[in-house]
Amino acid sequence: MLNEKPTLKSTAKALLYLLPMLVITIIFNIYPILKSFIMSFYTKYDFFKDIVQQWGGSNFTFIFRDPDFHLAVKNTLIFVVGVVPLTVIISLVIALLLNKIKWLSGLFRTVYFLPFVTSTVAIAQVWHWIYNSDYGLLNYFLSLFGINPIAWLESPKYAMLALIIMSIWKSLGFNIVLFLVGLNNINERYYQAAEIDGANAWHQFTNVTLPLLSPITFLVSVNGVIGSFKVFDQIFALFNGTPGPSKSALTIVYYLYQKFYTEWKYGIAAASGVVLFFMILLVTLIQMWYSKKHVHY
Amino acid sequence: MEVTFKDVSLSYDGTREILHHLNFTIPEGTLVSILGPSGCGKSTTLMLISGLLAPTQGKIFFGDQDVTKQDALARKVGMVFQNYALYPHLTVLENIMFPLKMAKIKKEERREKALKLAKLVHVDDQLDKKPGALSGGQQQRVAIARALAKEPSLLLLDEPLSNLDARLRIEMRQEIRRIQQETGVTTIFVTHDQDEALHISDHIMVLNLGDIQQFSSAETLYDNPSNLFVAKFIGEPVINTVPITAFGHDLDAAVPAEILAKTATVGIRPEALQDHPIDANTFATITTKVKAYEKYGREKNALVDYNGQELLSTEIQGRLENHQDLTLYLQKSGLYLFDEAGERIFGGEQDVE
Amino acid sequence: MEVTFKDVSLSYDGTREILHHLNFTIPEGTLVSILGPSGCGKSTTLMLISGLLAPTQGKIFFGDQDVTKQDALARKVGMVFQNYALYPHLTVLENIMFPLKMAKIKKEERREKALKLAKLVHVDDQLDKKPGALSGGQQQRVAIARALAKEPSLLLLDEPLSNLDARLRIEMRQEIRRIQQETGVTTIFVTHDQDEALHISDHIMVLNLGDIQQFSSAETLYDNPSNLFVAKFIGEPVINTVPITAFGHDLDAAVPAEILAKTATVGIRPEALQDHPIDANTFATITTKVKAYEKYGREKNALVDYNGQELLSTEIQGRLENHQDLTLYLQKSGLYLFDEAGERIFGGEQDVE
Amino acid sequence: KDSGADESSTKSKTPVKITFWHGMNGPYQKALNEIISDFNKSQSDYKVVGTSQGGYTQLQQKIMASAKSNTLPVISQTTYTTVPDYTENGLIEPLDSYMLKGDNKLSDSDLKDIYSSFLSSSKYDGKYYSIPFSKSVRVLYYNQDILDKYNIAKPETWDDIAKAGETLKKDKIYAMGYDKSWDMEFEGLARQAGNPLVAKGPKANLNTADTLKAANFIMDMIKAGTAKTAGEDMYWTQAFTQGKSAFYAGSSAGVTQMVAQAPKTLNWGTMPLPAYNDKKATEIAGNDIVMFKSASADQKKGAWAFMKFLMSTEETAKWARSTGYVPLRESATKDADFKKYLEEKPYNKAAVDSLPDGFQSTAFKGFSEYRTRLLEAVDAMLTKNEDVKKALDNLQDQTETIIKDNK
Amino acid sequence: MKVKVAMVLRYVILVLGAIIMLMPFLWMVSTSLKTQPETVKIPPIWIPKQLQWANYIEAFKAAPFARYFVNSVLVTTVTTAGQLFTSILAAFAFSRLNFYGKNIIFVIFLGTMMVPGEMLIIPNFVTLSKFHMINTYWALIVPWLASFFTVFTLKQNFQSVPDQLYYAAKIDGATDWHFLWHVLVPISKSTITAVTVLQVIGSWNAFMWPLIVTNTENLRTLPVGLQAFTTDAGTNYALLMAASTFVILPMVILYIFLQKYIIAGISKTGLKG
Ligand SMILES: Nc1ncnc2c1ncn2[C@@H]1O[C@H](COP(=O)(O)OP(=O)(O)OP(=O)(O)O)[C@@H](O)[C@H]1O
Ligand SMILES: Nc1ncnc2c1ncn2[C@@H]1O[C@H](COP(=O)(O)OP(=O)(O)OP(=O)(O)O)[C@@H](O)[C@H]1O
Ligand SMILES: [Mg+2]
Ligand SMILES: [Mg+2]
Repeated sequence: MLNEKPTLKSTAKALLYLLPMLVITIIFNIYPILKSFIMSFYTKYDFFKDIVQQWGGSNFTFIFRDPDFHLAVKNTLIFVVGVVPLTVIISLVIALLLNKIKWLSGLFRTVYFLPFVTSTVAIAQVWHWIYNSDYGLLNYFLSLFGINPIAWLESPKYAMLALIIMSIWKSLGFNIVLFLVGLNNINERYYQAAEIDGANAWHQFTNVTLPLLSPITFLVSVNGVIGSFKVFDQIFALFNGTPGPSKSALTIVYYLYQKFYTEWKYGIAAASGVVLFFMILLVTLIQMWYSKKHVHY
Repeated sequence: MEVTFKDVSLSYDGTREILHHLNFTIPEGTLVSILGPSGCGKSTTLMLISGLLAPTQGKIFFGDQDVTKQDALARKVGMVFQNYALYPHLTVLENIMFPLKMAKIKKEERREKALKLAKLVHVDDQLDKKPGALSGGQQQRVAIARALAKEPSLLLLDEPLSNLDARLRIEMRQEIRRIQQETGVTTIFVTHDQDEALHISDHIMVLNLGDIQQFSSAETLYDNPSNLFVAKFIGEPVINTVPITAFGHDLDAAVPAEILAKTATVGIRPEALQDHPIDANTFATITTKVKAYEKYGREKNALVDYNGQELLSTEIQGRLENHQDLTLYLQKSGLYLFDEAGERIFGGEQDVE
Repeated sequence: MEVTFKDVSLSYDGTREILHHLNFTIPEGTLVSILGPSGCGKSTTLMLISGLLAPTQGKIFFGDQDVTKQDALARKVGMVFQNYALYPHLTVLENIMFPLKMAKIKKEERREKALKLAKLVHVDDQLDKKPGALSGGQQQRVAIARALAKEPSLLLLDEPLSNLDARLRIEMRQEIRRIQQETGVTTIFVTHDQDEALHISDHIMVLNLGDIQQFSSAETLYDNPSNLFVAKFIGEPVINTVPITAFGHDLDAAVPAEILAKTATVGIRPEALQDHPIDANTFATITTKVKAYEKYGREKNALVDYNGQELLSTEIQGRLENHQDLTLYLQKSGLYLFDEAGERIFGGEQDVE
Repeated sequence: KDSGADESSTKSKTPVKITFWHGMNGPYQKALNEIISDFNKSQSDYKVVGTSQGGYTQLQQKIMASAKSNTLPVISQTTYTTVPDYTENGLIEPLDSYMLKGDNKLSDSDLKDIYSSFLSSSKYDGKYYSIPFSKSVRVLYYNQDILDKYNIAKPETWDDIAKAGETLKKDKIYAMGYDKSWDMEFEGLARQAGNPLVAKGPKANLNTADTLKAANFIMDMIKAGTAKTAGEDMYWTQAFTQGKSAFYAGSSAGVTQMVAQAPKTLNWGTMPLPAYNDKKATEIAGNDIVMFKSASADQKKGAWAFMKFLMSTEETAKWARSTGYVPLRESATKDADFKKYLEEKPYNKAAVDSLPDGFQSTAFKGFSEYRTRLLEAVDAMLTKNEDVKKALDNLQDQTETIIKDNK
Repeated sequence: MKVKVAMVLRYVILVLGAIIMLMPFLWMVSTSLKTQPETVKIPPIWIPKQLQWANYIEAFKAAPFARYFVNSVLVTTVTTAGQLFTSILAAFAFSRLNFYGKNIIFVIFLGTMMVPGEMLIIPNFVTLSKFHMINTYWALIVPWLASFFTVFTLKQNFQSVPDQLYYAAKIDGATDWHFLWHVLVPISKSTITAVTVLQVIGSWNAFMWPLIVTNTENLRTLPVGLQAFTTDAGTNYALLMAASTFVILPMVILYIFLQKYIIAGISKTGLKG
């Protein structure tokens, strides 16, 4: 019912709907997450035999003192702030343009989606070439404006920027698809009404498209924030398995990865995972709170 | 703003034509109703005028200006949509203010004006609600307020009162009429309610199946329907239609023989069947048998049998018994003859426009 | 199915109550109209009956069974929504077939039944269209067909004819009435059109501001309005209302003094103002001055001034000139006295149910 | 379960299954499969099943996961530097009882024949834990065209290279090219100066005078513009094929790639790395094979038989021939087929010639972490222009901490 | 006139963007047709002197790609279908049902997105091995049968379907289950197609996981095959790109085929009020 309050019965029913998802998620996400939360308090520990000799918070004190972790947090934040807003804006703009054209629109949509399909190896290759300091495409363009060649991948100053540019580019196709779907779901009659009400294209965009697209924008930005906080693959690919020159692209997940898989410091890795989790959670909750006011369903 | 259609046709899908070669002029400053059965193309015609639809063929003029190629934005008309099309994310007040905002009117003024309109349509107690939390009629009224807000030079209303109760409906239609007359804005009003059309408009355009059946004043439409469709469509209760064959020789005296020869159908308005002779006006006399007698409110209707045809009279003075014989007097005004194609060939004033 | 409301209240947001302590019983097998001004809670009442809304307070019974806690699915009612709510992804035919599909009726049978219904509501030429490509009235008709398809034991119709033209409207309402009578399905019909209500229903429930004003037969409603609101709401043209103060001593002879003392408002139906005395029925005589005389169709109305009050009479026989004096004879039936609170204290038959 | 651990109880009729995980792909995998099938055909008691697990990264993760879930294979390829961590966690089996004792042990001549640097790096804490497998060394690539043009002789010492740098500098040609990091060459130089970066013990020597000197030698050239690292390109190969440097210190495994990429017109060759401090040294890179404790006795026995088979003269020569990795024992280099192969592919000769001077870094617990820090230090010097001493001081501290933490 | 200028501008921007977007793909195809030396030529060449079609044959032979292809199709299909199923159900519960703890459960699910996948590999491997699923198709499929991103996307979409339809369906005798499958899902066709495409691609390109949870060649999927070209000695880019091209080609075709559904959507109007 429209004004129904939750009851035990409705809850039982909802749980049935959630069940398949719940089972898988509990086994393959929540359980391991809880495990690693617990693991972050193991200070002496046989990882393979699951024998805990000592508990404590020293993993956390370690990372809070570790300058590398500080750097990782800082880099991660820079990355998130650099990537998310631009991704949302650019993919929205492209989706709008794609939505407005008729001729060749199918072709364009496919083209814009290609990077998302193309293999990561190929992408890393191309970006290496684009960023190459001697003969890279980017420096070539910049040279047209009289800018001296930049060692994008070798200079600690520019490495993060290079990473951000590539990441935005890579996630565009995905977000464009989501925005296209969102645009498609907006009823034509609102545009008709707005046109009658004297709204020009821009006003239609700000007064109809944006508010009615807000659920998708919310989705894209929450997903973008979470994804960006977890950035790892791109770094691994772009900097050939290093965290960038002078660790300039060392992010939290990279830090975690290093601690876990190369240094065998499970507790510390888990602790950094926990910190990351709470950072993302905080930001996401802020987004959700904001969305309560600004997302129209 | 004078609106002219020159040979306008429209098809949504390129195969089935919905409107066929419409030609008409709506004089500046008048209120014109479009009347017609469901699905005849009324909303479509409004969409063409507003510029939201482009004609498949033909030209549309606002005054002297050919606006066929202009879009809705450029045409600057006001419109109430049949489905309201309120912005779901804006409150009632914001919905009404929206056209004003687009016109870059100052916030203060906007609010003031919107509040006045909200009061006019009686939604001033719902200002902060979203459309989803309004009743059907309330939504419709908000839509009217929104259309009025921008003070357009051409106002299009697509069944704007269909969800309102009789009182409010009359009040609103008077309000619309008043505003229209005060401001002189050319108004086109789609309605399915002939009574409403009769009361509100300067002229009525009757549409059927994408063709204009008649475009004239309310009175002419009623008194001089140009064809059988209009005669049947206008008037409540509906006109009695009887095949000429049923009449035997009852009309021979009154109608010229050559006309009678072409006649296929006779239309008699229920009020043209009197139960007592009204001297000069009586045209013919027929003998019938009462089949039913009903009284609703202040209406008294008799359903009678005339040579196997059912006729309805609303002009019964006394109480009647079923099966009693009844002589009815056909009045001249209210009797029409139509030929095979449905065109009127007799009756009404002869000088129909 | 008999429907009973016991002390039902509803509030959407928990603060503003929309319906207040409704108590009524809709007898099995009848057709009841709910009539009331826009926003009074008609749709809300239907939603409560259907089970789409749960009452904030009170109980709802279907027959003897308390269904308050049952949801819409369990209650198995049929409903036409005010906004149609057609499935946008299904064609007209599929929309009509949907309830049948849910009832697991075989494909062949489904189709057959749906086709029959489509014909009934005249959308059989639109079967393969999606709702988006239908006119407003066509959508409404599809919604009616869909609601009829499942042959429910309780049928709820929320302004199902509001977008149809007069002809189709009458046809459809007769069709609904016929089906209702043939099948005996209890039907609740929301309409804003009193005429429609008067013609179609066994009983009419008049709602205002979430309260039942009167629940009785059409005739009683008209002849014996229980309060000023009903008197004003029912009847077209609207009843003349005059403060008692305007009458001077004109009523002293006819009305007992103790009633006159409590009277605040006098209601006189336009047809109760005759321009010639009709012997026994005449109640009082007043002298007025003609302000306007109009003729629309077969209506002839006079607007007269009586001690500074405007009165409308529809019972004028001859032609009138403006400003001429006119003596009007008040008929007993059609004159009501209301007290300060709007309750009727005199007039009508005294044995109002 | 597919892991070997469970299948110990198979009847004697069916051969014991020995699962073998590795990180070999493409042609390498093909070569390995041939050897495996040779082994399987050579006897009927055991059946080795080799599976590639993608790259080394995935292999590492997979071993970690299987160790955790008790589904380890019988043997696996791994870098010898992980051996301390594996032993610490009790995952791998010491090989002494098979290698040095029992009916299938390595003979003394075998032990002598296998290059000592391989054997010593297989030893940890006094026990053998792995056998060498896919090994490569650092060699010096030279561009004959440039040498001819500038009249430069093949370098005897690192100083010769530095000198060549002065000559080439004016034409913007580097004397030396390194891969992204020069840590391998650095370690080599440090050893030649008599000072392993981390000595057995383990003991960190990262900021001793000798180490500093070695680091400064490389960095000075880089700062002077006579040497360069590959940076974003990872390997200097590409730059070398374009004549950007006269020399390139790279992996012998890179020869295949160099052959594929170098234009036909380019005259180039390989030679062992030159001497420094009158000594020669070249760091050996590559992977070993370890045996997991979880396997059954039969499997372990079979696994050892296979390991021994891999190290046999014939097989190691074959392996080296078909992959470009270096052979594991000296006798293999005298194998006729192998000699023929070197004649056909002279570029591979330098690697073999370098083998006697090969060394491997000292493995210790926390080695991976140390290596990460080492690479970071090199990176800091290169990209942040960090002072050599400061970087190495810092590295010394970090390494000491690592050693301490892992005690 | 203004309209025309705007249109031209749109195309100009789109074409510029398209060039950038298209680059990796063109690079991939172009590299796949080069000789080895050409792949590392500096400055890079776009059009090889002689198109090395043989690269494709050679690449195809480098690994059992036919087998991999079958596995990829199988795993991707089952994973995507299963994931859609669980997600549609969950999204429905979140968007239309009232139940205790709705917000909390939602945030917890959302929380599962916040944990980096790198942390989950080992625990999940252990879990699967307890279920004896390692080295079976199950291992490739089961952990991916739930995706909160899909749930989230669908929920956002389901929520914007007007309540009126939900009520109408109930009146028409549709249970929640029927409403979901007969109304909500068809109406959300475009969104579902979109998430399907995104998931299919994600699943198709998965590399690390299939490698880690399978031990035998005949369970592996296409991206694993790409490993064959990366060795200690370096990478054979020409073959790698040739292989990459035929690995992604099915996805491109699928996308082209499905994109008309993504965009086609439903009839634009249809619900009044
Ligand atoms: N979802 C809702 N949330 C809050 N208030 C609502 C909601 N729906 C309706 N209302 C309010 O409840 C009152 C009654 O609404 P209802 O829809 O029942 O009116 P109605 O009698 O059907 O009117 P109409 O003839 O205009 O359709 C109105 O004031 C309306 O604003
Ligand atoms: N978008 C569309 N695509 C195809 N056909 C359409 C579309 N909109 C309307 N039609 C068809 O065009 C005809 C005229 O529709 P229109 O909406 O103009 O009717 P109307 O006169 O406004 O009717 P109503 O009084 O029922 O609203 C109808 O038969 C309808 O089915
Ligand atoms: Mg219409
Ligand atoms: Mg309503």
